[in-house]
Order: sequence, then C-alpha cells, then structure tokens
Amino acid sequence: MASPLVVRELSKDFGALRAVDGVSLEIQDGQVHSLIGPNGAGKTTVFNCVSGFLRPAGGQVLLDGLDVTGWPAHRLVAAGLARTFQITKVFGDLTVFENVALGARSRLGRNLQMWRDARNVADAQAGAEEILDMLGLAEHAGANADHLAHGDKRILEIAIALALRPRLLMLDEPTAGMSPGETAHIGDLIRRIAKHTSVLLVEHDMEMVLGISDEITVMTQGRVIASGTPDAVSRDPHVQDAYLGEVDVMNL
Amino acid sequence: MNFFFVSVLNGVVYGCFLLLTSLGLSLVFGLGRVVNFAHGALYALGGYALIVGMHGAGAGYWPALILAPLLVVPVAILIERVAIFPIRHRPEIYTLLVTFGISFMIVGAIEYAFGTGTTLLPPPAPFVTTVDIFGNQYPVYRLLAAVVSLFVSAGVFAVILFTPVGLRIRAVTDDPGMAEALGVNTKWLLTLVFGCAAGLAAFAGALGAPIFAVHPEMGTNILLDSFLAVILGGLGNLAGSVIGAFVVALAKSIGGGYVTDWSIAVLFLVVAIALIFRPTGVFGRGRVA
Amino acid sequence: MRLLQSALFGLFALSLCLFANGPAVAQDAVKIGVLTIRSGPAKPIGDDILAGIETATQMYGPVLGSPVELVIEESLFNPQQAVTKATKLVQQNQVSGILGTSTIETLALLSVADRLGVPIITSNSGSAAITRERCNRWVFRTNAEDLMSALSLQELVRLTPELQGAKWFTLGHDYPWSRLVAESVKGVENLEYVGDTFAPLDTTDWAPFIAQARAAGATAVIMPVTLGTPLLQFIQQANEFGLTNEAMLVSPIGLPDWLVAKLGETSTHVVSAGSWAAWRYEESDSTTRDFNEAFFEMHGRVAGMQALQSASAALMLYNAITKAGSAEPEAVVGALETIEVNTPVGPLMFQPDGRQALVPLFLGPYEALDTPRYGASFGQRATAFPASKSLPKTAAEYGCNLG
Amino acid sequence: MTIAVVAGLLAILPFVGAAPFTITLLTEGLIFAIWAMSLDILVGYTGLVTFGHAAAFGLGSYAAGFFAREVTTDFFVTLLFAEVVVIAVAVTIGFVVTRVSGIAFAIISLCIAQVLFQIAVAWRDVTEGMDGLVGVPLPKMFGVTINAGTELYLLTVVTLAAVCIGLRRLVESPFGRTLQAIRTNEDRAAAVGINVRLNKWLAFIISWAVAGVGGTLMVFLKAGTTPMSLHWTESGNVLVMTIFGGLGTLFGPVIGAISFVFLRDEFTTRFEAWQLAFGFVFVVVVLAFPTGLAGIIARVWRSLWPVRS
Repeated sequence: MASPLVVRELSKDFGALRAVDGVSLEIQDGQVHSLIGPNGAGKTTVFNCVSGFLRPAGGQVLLDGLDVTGWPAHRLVAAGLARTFQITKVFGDLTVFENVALGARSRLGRNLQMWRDARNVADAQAGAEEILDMLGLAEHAGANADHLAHGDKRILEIAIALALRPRLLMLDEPTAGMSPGETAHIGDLIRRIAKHTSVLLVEHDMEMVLGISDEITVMTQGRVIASGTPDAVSRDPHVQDAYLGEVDVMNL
Repeated sequence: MNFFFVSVLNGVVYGCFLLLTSLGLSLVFGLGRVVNFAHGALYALGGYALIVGMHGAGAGYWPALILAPLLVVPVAILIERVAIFPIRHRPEIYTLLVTFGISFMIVGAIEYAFGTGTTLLPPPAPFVTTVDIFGNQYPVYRLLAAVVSLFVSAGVFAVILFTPVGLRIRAVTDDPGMAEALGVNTKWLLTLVFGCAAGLAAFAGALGAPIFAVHPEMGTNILLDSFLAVILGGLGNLAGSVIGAFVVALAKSIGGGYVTDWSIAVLFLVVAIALIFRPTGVFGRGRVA
Repeated sequence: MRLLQSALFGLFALSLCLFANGPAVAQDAVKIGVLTIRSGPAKPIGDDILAGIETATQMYGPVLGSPVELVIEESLFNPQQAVTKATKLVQQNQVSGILGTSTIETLALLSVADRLGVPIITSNSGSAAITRERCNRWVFRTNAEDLMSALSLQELVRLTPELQGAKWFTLGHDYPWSRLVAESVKGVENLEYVGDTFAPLDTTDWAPFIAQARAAGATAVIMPVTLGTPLLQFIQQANEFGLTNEAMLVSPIGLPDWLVAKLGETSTHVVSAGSWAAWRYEESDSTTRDFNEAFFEMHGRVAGMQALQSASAALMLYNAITKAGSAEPEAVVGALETIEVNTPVGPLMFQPDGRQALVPLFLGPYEALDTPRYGASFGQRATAFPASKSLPKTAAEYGCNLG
Repeated sequence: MTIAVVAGLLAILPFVGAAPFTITLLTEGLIFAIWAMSLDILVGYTGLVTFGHAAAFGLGSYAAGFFAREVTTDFFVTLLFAEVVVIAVAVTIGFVVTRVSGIAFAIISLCIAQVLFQIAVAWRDVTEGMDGLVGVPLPKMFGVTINAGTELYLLTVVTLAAVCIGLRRLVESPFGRTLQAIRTNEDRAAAVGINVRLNKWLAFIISWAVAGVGGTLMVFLKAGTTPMSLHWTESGNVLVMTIFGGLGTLFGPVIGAISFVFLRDEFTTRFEAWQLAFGFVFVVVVLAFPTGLAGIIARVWRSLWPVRS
C-alpha cells in the first residue's frame, strides 16, 4: 500500500522570495507526522501547497500514490485529504450539527442535490451524529457555531474534517490559543484519530509535538533541516542550533 | 493625425481631472476598506458649495474654489462618524450599501435645497478663451484645470510619502492590525482621510463646474469613471489608481472619437475582462476580496 | 443601539410630516391627471408643462359648471413608472383625461391605453410613430412630431442664407430620433452632408464628439441632443472649444425658454427649426399674448415652448368635454375628433381620422431682445411654418388606421 | 403549507373589496418579490453582492416581450423562450463572473449589465433602441386571454407561490446549505470538498432564471419594456428591496419588494425630494436593522409570544 502522502522537492515563490525550497517528506500509514519550525519557516506554505490552496512552483505531491500536484482543494478532498485552518474558520451562521453534516454529505457526493431536504440525507445525518458524539460536541449540536467557546470551535474544525472520512488529516496548529488542559485533550484526540487516519500536524507546542508524534520534520527558511523520530530530532545539533535554541530564547 | 492628437489631449486632460476623485476613493478604501458610493454625491456637493460661495457669499471664482472643499469636509466627517464608523466591523460590502443610500440622500437634499436645474458657470475671466496647439483650438481653462489637478494630486502623493500622517496612512493600509498594535489611532485616521478625500472630490466638483456645469446628478458619471479607474488600478493602490485614471480617460476619449455610441460599452467590457483575469486590479498589488 | 434606533425612527417620522402635503379633494370637480417629470435633471421641462396646464385651467374657468382639479403625478421620466402612475390616476383618482407626458412615457402608455380607457393628450412627444403606425384611439398629440419638424428644417435652410451651402454634420445622442434627424438632413436636396456621430446617452464630456465635427470641417452642426442638462453642457462646451465661431448650431426642435435664459448670450449661436411653440408668436396672434400675460402673472416668468404646448393640449381637452356635455371618456374622444380651438399656438384641430393635431411650427434664430419681456432677455425670432406644409398627407397615408 | 395559506389569502384579496389600484400595485410588488427572491439566492445565500441584477430581469422582459409580439402570446411558450434566452446568457456570463467574489464581483456584474444596456440601446432591429419595446399584447393561457387587473394578478400570485415553494426547497436542500457555506467562507467550503466555482455558477444561473420569470410577468404587466429596465439604478433598487426585507430569509425580500413598491408610490406622489426620504429609510435599515424587515418582524413576534421562541 502506498504512503498516504509523499511530497517531493516542493517549491513555492512569492515574488522574489523563495518561501519553500525543495521540501520533501513522506508520511507512513497510521502515523502522526509533525512539521515544525520557527515563524516564517514555510510550514504553512507547504501546508497550503499540499492542500490545494496554493499552486506549487515546482515539485510533486502524491496522495496514496496518485499524483495530485496542483489539484484544487475540493478535488483533493474527494481524493481523501482533509485539513483544518490555523485561524478558526467554521461556518458561523450554521448550527454545529450542520457544519459537520456538510462534511458528511460532501463525502457522500450529495452536496449538489437541490430537491430533497438536507435533513433527509440519512447517511450524512448518522455520520455527523457519530462524529459529534466521539468528539464530545453532541450537547452543542443545535447551537450556532458562532456561539461556541474558542476551544470547542477548534474541535469543531477537526470534526468537520473528520466527517470527510479522510485518508490523511492535515491539522494547522490545532491548539492555537488553547489552555494547557485543552491542549492535552487535543493531543489525546489526535492519537485516537491516528488509529484510522494518518495525520500531518503543524504545531508550535513542542511538548505536545514531542509527545504524540511518530515522526517529525523540521524546517527553517523554506528548507528541511532534519527529519526522524522525536528522539532523533531533538538530539540533532542542527535543530538545536536553528530552532530549539530560539524557542529557549523566546521562553525567557 | 490631428484628430487623433486632439483625442489623446482630451483624454490626458480628463485623466488629470479624474485623478482628484480617484485618489480619494482609493485612499479611503485602502485605509478603511470603505467602498464609498457617495463619492459622486460629494463631488456634486462641491459644485453646489462653489455656487454658495459665488452667488451666496458673493466671492469670486478662485476664493469660492478654495472655500468649496472646506464646506464639504465637515459634512463628510459627519457622514463617516454617523454612518460608516458604526459598521466598520461588518463585511466591507456594507459600506457600499450604506454609502449608496447616503448618495441618494445627498442628491435628494441638493434637489430639495437648490432645485433640480442646471447652473452654467463661465470660466473665470482671463481663461475664457482658446489657445492654438498645433493648429487645434483648445480651451485654456481645460488646460489650466488639468495642471491644477496635477499639482493637487502631486500634493496628495507628497503628503502620503513624506509626512508623519502619510507614514501612518501607509502603515494602516499595509497592515491595519499591525499598525494598531504599534499605537496608530486608526479610528480617527479614517475619519480624517475620509474627510480629506471628500474635500478632494468637492474640489474636483468645483474645479470642473465651468466645464461640466453644476446639477444634482453631476456626480453619477464621475463616480462610475473613478470606480473603474480605481478598480483597474487595484483598490487601495494609489499608483495603480493614477494609471487607471488615465486608462479610463483615454479609453473614453479615443473610444468616443472612433467608436462613438459603443465607447462606454467597450470601456465596461475592458474593465470586466481585466478584472476577471486580475481580480485584484491590473496594475500592481491591490486588494479586492 | 436601541436609543439610536428610536432616534432614527423619530427622525424618519418627522421627515414624513415635514414633506407630506396631501391634496385636498373637491367632490364635484372635473379631475384631470397631469403625469409629468417632477424630479431629476429634466424637471424644468415638467415644471413648464405643469405651469402651462395650470395657466390654461385658470383661464378656461369651470368646465361643465364644475371647477377643474388637477391631479399631479410624478412619472420619474421612467416609462414603467409612468404606466403605474397612469394606472393610479385612472383607478384611484378617476381622472377624465391625462396630460403632460413626454415621448418615452407616451410610448409606454400607448401599450396600455386600451386598458386605461381615458383620453391621453400629449404635448411634448416627438416620436412620429405615436400618431402614425402606432396610433391609438385614446392617444392624441398637440405638438408637431419629428417628421413634421424635419420638413420644417428644409424651410429653415431656405430662409437662412448662412445655412445654404454649409457643410452639415449631425452630432447627437444615440436615440432613434437622432438617427432620424440625420436621415432627414441627408434627404434635403442640394445639401452637403459631411458626417455624423452619436454619443452614448450619459455623455457629459462632449470634447471627443466636438473634435469629430471639427475634423469633418462642419459649418452647420445639427444637434439632436436631449433637451435639458445634456444640451446645455453640449452648447457650453461647443462654445468653450470655439466651435460656435466656425459653425452654426442648428437645433432640430425648439429650445425651452428656461434653457435659452441659462445659455444667455451663447444662445445667439443657435438657430432652431421645428419649434413646437414660440412666445413671440404673440406679435401676430393675440391669443398667444393673452396667454403669455396670464402665464407671467401666475408664474412670474416667460411661457416656454412646453408651457404653450401643454396649455394648448389642456384647452383642447376642456373644450372637448364642454362640447361632449360630459366627462365620459368615449364622448370626450368623439368630441376631440371634431373640435377646433383657438390656442396659444394658433387654431388647432386634429387630423381627420387621425390623432395628430394640425399644428404650425416655428423657425428662426435666438437673439437678444431690445427690451426684456416677461423677464426674458433672449428669445426665438419666430416665423410660422403652417401645418398644411408639414403634414401634407392623411392619417391613413401615414399608416394610422384606427379601424 | 404557510406558503399555500398566504397565497390563498393574497388570491382572495380582489374579491373582498381591495381597490383596483391596490391590486395593480400589489401585482407589481409580487413580481418584484420574485426578482428580489432571486437576488436573495445570490446575495443572501451565496454572499455574492451584485450591482447588475437588472440585467437578468430586463433580459427576461426583452426576450418575452419580443417573442410575445412576434411569435405567440401563449404564456407558457413565451416563458419557455424567455427562460432559454436568460439561462443561455447566464451560463455564459456566470461561467466568467463567478471566478471572482466580493467587490470585484459587484463591479464586474455592474459592467456586464451596462454592456447589456448598451446592446438594448443599439440593437434597434430587435429592441427599438431607447424608445423601447412597446405594444406587447396580453398573454394567453390555453387559448384564453389573461386580462390586466385581477386575472394577471392571480397569475402572478400563482407564479410567486410556485417560485416560493421551489426556492424554499432549494435553500433547505444540501445544495442550499452548500451555498450558505460558501457565503460564510469560500476557503473553508473548498476544504470540505465543495467545488466553490461550480456551486457559485449554478447559484448564478438559478438566480438569473428566477429573475427571468419575474421579467416575463413584468413585460406583460407593463405591455412593454425599455433599456431603462437594464440600467444599474434598477439593480440598486432590487438590492434595496432585498436588503430592506432581510437577506437570507426568502420571505424577507417578498415583504421588502411589496413595501418598496408601496413606499415608492407614496413617496413619489407626496414628495418632490423623494430621493432624500428614500435614501434615508435605506440607510436607517442598513445601519440599525441589518436583518431587515424580516428581522424586525421576527423580533416583534418573539416579544409577543415569548414562550414560542
């Protein structure tokens, strides 16, 4: 079985600035793979190129062995890739339930149906309920997504993505703005998700990354400087120089 | 060849004039994401302020021309405070809707106060004549108005580029969040810039009065032209607006000379096509969505 | 926020009270609808139309022993609105006739005239079709139509030495009317035609079009431009560019007198064919003089072309109601077909079996008056061009079959 | 169900003593309601603010008017023809304009409407230029002429009810939810696998098709149309109606359109400076009642029957 995601020599320019320069990475089935690096390292750009929100300037993206380089986002979803956003982007006007049901219907290819009531798409309804139960959002199902607390919105982001039943789930800083308790909860959640779905994670919280990742790729200035298990990466002198040192400085 | 020359000259003159309204429109958008549909109505208000100055206060043309923007700026500041400030947290399209309603109100108010008639104003005394340019008689006042417009526009650029206020305007335009974090008071800055942009429009209305006459709906055309210019240049992009203004003016003038009745349609089509391929404006970096 | 809302609501209610002025309704009055332009750039035309009808109404006095009540409605210069407002006049105000419409409104009303079922007399519509191929038994016209005006143009050329041998150029708006004017100029024998251009309807800067007339070497520019702001802008800019020194400006229809007053000295560069009315006709017809004096008394200004014409239309209607002995629409239409009335534009009657009034046209240049009269310092030196010359064929020959 | 009751109530109005002119204005209001609802699909549900929606309505009027005058006055055939024309144009234009969003969309749609306006002025053989298409006969149904007044009113009520039912189903369908998702956030919508452009395109076509139905009825009511029906100020009017009524509610635009017609009639009859009053009401609604009349009604309703909320 092919790897869920293979990225080869990916590059992307913004004007004269080369934001991503020959990045390669590969995710193994059923693993949590984290992408870390200081601000401006190009993580989010890689993320956007892979998920179809930016068109890469060069390189290749393979999803389950299929070349999907430059595909638009909605086709990638159909091919089994789902993502969340760094800034919360739930559908605020819709109910929590409807947010998830949208994803579920999308997986079933029912989103273009014009003549039946959305509430009568039984498979999607059941799928959405299951996911809300699993993530502990069931009690808020009827509320408008706008009215959720910040932490719950972040979880809803993940719920929407999960409703797409992806082969690969890409999470962009899922713990941004969360308390330590909530962060731990998200960490558990990601481990649980990884049982069925491979996860690509961009994250700042080092403690969590080191705790839950199977593999870590480190980027600075658009390039990969290290890749391997959490142990191997945290011992890597390059990483300590370029990245962990900086974190320490920032923690002062 | 002479005809082509005159068409180009007409375009350049109108382009200079269009700068006055386009720059304001672009500034206000860049700074506060305000799509000001009332800009044309403020232009018309400038024309009437000139008439108030000349016929009401008995001032000569030149003092009245200076007075006109001064009369309109407070009105614009009031509009910004009452109607635009409260909706700044809403999507930018709401500013378009509110100013659309305000433009109706201003035109209605002008009709109520001054009637709907057209007022013709002759150019001020020494300029009511033509001059020979390569065998073409051309009105002196139009050339003068173009030069004045250019100077005022250059002044606007100088303020933006070289003064502390201009620095703040550029900072907010680039990144409102960052500028606010650095302590720039964006609320009052927008009020100030909105007022000044309205002043520019009013000045244009007064300056153009001897050419285009003064009537309540005089702003409609200039609003559309300025919008097209600003959109072409990229909303919020001042240098782009300059190019946009001249493109629109030349297209109208040369188009009017050669394809006459279809000229406006061609202009609209060009803008539509340009926007489809470059939704953020054709010239340089601009922001739309 | 609640405070703001109630404050705004209060303001709104207040503004309603300020502007509201509901008309007082007299029960036994003869009601006549005036559907005309009450706002926007063309309002001065609507003002003249309304003022003329008011003056005629006062001069005529009671109709069938009852006072005439004018019900005024805004057409917004918009055809679809005009249809709604005309329906309002008939269904809600129960008027006995409708006056005051201009071309685009009249054309729209033609389509629903049978539904409305009251006589409509227009005094400000040029389109020939209204009384030719599109004629309708309910719709009458007292002003001359465009093809009549076109014939008068030939007469103007004959009367004006400067226009003979001129190089003609048509510079107009992109209306069907403008193209018709261009065609009729081309049709005049022994006339040198050097070109034409039709500007988009919302043109405010005429420079590109003036440049074309110049490049063609025009010495007579005929200008089918919308009466009102656009024509003022055009003439002002033609003067600004010095075109008025090189070419004579010829208007295919007369200029309203408020427009002449605004142009002032510049108006003397204009010569007009096909004026529907001219107040200086009073020099040869005392009915016109009486009207002018009454108009000046009521409105304090000179009676313009639209005012004289709309007054004539009103007089036709009042005389027809009187003759019919009732305001019943069918009877009034019957009476309109046969009456002949002395009006401020001369004696008027409708074409037999048709709906076009046999009306004279007036030609001539605008000039400064030796002594201002009725507040006007400039006016058209009017020569009458008789109806018999401008409308030589019968209604049927012009394509009007009322069947 | 609610729709059927309301339509039934509207339908009996002429028989319980409503004045003829009230019926005339109401006919106009209900036709505008169809138009405003079609705009609500675009603005309220999909989040695409357009300043060119008059193009759809005016094009429907021109197509239907031309066909009724030249070929047959049968209502169904005419409507079919108008829809074919409107949909064909919408497919073409929509394909291009739905590439963009936000202000670019607003301005491009305005530009395209102005180009259609110019075509209506210049294509004199078909449109008769600025004079307009006049003398459109009354429609026939099964060979019977639908007279102006009550009969045309009833036809409008029935059409409106049909459009209401159709659009209600549409907005509650998966597709309707998809549009709402696009309105909230295009990127997020793409990330749940929604083909944003395709859905916007479909919304555009549906919106135009519904507006074309309104245009067809209008050309019969007014017995003609002119290029003014394509002018951008008309696009502004329908935007006013829709926002005034309440975006994204469907029933809001219906109320908005009816109040617009009655208010405009009153304002233009009463005030010479009607634009002032009109602009003022609009600004107040946008500023203080972003949810429009529908929002106000909902609020009053809840305060009267607090238990039911």
